[in-house]
Amino acid sequence: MSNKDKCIVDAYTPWQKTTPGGIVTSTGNAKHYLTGGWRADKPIWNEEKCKQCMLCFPVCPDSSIEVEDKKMKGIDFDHCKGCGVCAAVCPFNAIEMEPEGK
Amino acid sequence: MAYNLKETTLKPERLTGGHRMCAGCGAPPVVRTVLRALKEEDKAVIGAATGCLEVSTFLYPYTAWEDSFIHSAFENAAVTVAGAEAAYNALKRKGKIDDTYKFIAFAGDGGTYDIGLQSLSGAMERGHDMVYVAYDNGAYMNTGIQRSSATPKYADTSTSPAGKAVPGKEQFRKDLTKIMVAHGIPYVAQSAPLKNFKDLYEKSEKAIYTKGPAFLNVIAPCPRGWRYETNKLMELSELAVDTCFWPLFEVENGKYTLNYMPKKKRPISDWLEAQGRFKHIAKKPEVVEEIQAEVDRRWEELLKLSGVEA
Amino acid sequence: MAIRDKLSGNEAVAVAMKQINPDVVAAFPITPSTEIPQYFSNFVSNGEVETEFVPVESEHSAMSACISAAAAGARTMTATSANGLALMWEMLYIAASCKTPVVLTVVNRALSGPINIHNDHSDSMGSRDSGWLQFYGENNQEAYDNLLMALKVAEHPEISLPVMNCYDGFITSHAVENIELIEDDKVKAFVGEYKPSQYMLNSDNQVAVGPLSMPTHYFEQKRQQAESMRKAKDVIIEVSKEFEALTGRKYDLFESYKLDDAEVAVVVLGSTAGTTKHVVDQLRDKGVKAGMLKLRIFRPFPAEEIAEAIKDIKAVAVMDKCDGFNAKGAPVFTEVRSALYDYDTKPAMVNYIYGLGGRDVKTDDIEKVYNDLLEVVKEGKVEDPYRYLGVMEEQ
Amino acid sequence: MNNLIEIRWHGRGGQGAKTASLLLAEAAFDTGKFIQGFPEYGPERMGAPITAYNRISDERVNIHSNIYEPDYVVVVDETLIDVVDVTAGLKETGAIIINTPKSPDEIRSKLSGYKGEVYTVDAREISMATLGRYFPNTPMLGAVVKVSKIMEDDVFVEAMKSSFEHKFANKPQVIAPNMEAVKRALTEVKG
Repeated sequence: MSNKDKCIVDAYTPWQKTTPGGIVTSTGNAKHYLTGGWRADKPIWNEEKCKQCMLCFPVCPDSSIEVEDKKMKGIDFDHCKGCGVCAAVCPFNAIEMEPEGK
Repeated sequence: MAYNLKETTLKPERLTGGHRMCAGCGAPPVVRTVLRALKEEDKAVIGAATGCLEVSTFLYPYTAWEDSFIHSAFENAAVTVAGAEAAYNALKRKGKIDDTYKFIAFAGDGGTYDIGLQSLSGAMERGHDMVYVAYDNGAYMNTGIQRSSATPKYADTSTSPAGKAVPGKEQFRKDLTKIMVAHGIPYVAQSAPLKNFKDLYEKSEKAIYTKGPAFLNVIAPCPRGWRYETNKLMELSELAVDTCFWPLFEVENGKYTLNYMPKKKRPISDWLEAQGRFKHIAKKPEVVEEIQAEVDRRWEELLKLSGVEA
Repeated sequence: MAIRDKLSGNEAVAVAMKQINPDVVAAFPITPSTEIPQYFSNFVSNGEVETEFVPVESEHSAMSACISAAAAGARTMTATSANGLALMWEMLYIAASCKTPVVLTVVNRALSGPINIHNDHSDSMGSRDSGWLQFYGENNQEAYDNLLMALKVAEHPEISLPVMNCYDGFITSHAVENIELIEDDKVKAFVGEYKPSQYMLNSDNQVAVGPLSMPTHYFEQKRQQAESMRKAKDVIIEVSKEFEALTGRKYDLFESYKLDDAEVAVVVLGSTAGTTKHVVDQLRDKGVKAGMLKLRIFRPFPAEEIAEAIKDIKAVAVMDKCDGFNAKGAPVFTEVRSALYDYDTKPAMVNYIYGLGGRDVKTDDIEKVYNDLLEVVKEGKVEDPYRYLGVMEEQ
Repeated sequence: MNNLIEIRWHGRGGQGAKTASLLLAEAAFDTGKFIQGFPEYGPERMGAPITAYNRISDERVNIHSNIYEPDYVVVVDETLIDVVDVTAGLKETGAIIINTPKSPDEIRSKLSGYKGEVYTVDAREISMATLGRYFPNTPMLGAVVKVSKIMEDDVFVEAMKSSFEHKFANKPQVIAPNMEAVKRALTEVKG
């Protein structure tokens, strides 16, 4: 992760150091903000059942279906909020929701 | 090249996780798909109206957008993006920029159908080379689910509450897509997040790479406002399309094309019953009939415009 | 060699814009500023500028387009008046908070209602706390000169704030007077290139503009914005000196006219300053020690400098072409008077609301003000400091 | 500012009194004067009485009020003298110049006790004869220069010539008739 990626100010940043005009120069830095803690239910991906159809990929509101080289690799639990849409659309029951912390 | 969902996964994600939209929100899948339609080498300036999407994706100091992004107010997403496009044209002409930029505005139905309609109409009429995407969830969700002119008739919202005297919103929704067609712009389409997203992806691609203004109206289910379980996002979207409440079509230089004909047109009650906001009328057949009649009327009109036999 | 010409204020501003050749101009017609986009769109149509002209559908959209164009990295300008400025209101604050150096020519006109197309300062005075710099010009020459300087101040890396170039509707905007223009190449060299440090069309580092800021960050951002406004005073002085070296025309935060030994003085801005100078000259001929302070910069407000300039004067009248409707004093008056609060010696001060809705300001009116001040000096006290000048009164 | 000359124009919307005041300002500017030319604006459309002003001086003019005590009044449309108090504030040392075929004496009776000089010029006849259309501006300009002596006749004629050459670069055929109108007005104004 380059410096460009990082969060640019924190809650104690003095006014002299805050970004002029509220500009944020590190585009896409929201990925450093973790929303995984929002989850009540957790999607569990069963690699065996997965047919790599990719239907779960575009539906995810949190860009949390990890795909590499056209292959489903898993779920980004840093950001997944546990909405369950991926599980609902999976034609092969390869994703199942279970309560967080089970 | 024909649409291939797997191939599109190779493109970089342009809306990152870490935004604060609700779990199961319909807007981010719409945004992600529109942005995936961008060529990888093309840069973009994206604008958004004040609304759920904006406040959740650009909460200082975090931006979920990998591209340049601007928000300034509620009613001006169209002209805001148009202003950036004007800057691009000037700087390009003066040789100060080499890259290719594309210009995309996102706004909810409140920011599009209502407070932002003037700005949208102006920008489309002036012919800026941009795409305006309305993610229509049928109410002002950001401020707490107030009715908009896109809210379906009889929906229970916080400013059209279903009471003893008034059964929810009293008017049918404004047909904004038609108003946009009347602007005579090169490309207008109605789409939905559906199945493998082919429809939305292809329309986005056309919209972005058609020179001149383009307008996409995309239904975006809202679990909170519509009152359904978060995992039913795609089901709700599909129901809207299969009941013909939200037909998929495009209008290219004035020519209508119907993009999806349901194998079996489902009754509107299927869609209504899936949502808490219609709970108060679901068991009132005369009301459901009235809604059905209006859905049918609009659907048949669309069939006629598209030259399709019913 | 400067170019001698005869132009109206609006023509002069349009010419300055042509010489600057901004990247984007987005504007909507409203009397009396309409001529500016009219002249300018002619320059566009005839290929005399390379500007992207966006004929928007409202002033709100004009300012919205200007903000995003500026944020995208473009030098951006517009013009408006009265209700147009009012419709921009929301966006004025956002332009300032985004620190976009948009240059807005405000051709001052009375704000409705009742609807009135003539001059007063109720439009720009109402926007005085929006975070914009405000320059006020007395005549066509100053409208032209101020625009060039305003742009340079706005784009100064330490400032990066939007600027209003204000002058009086019809009186200045439509009157043809002599003017000295600067050669195109000298204008270009003076204003230089616009090189923002961060902008949306910067391919090496794209940026996001206009976030939602929570209580954690909002205050710091506003504090920083305020600091730019503070610094603007020095930059205005610096740029004005540079302009003087170029043209020989001297500008400062305000103009002192026969103020040094004055016993009575008027603080005024806009075209009335010219009429006041004429009256001062006549009074001086009669032996009256009259002077005038013409405010040029109202934002940032040069409080200390004004206080130093007038603290030893016996009586001062502050002229407001706009009412404050607080029943105690209009904007310029309250600020000028408060600037003197910490001084042991200070003048007796009165406020005149005058010229509303284009009520013509005659030399007789200004003479009356000085006579009133002489009366105040004689009496040694001010009965009612909040006064109206030129309104029909019950006898 | 003893050399300051103040002029008030009365015309009807669409007749070009405003343009005439600006043309006079231009001509004076060309001879090195400091000028002001400004109309009084209202919502009036074609036909309504309108007022325009000139200040012409050897020094920069700072006053920015309307003109209440003009040195000269120019009436572009004779019928206005029945509806507008055209001599209001007019200095008795000054003069009024009216577009009419009538003689100054015939007009004077209509000017409610005004004691100063009265000049007339038949701008309609001059305009029709030279330009073939009714454009009273050009002859009225000639008349006001002649009466006010703001500048020498020949200096004015030269200034108008270069102005017409610039303005009518695309229709050079109208330059000569316009010049003819200017010259005729200079000689035909009666006082």
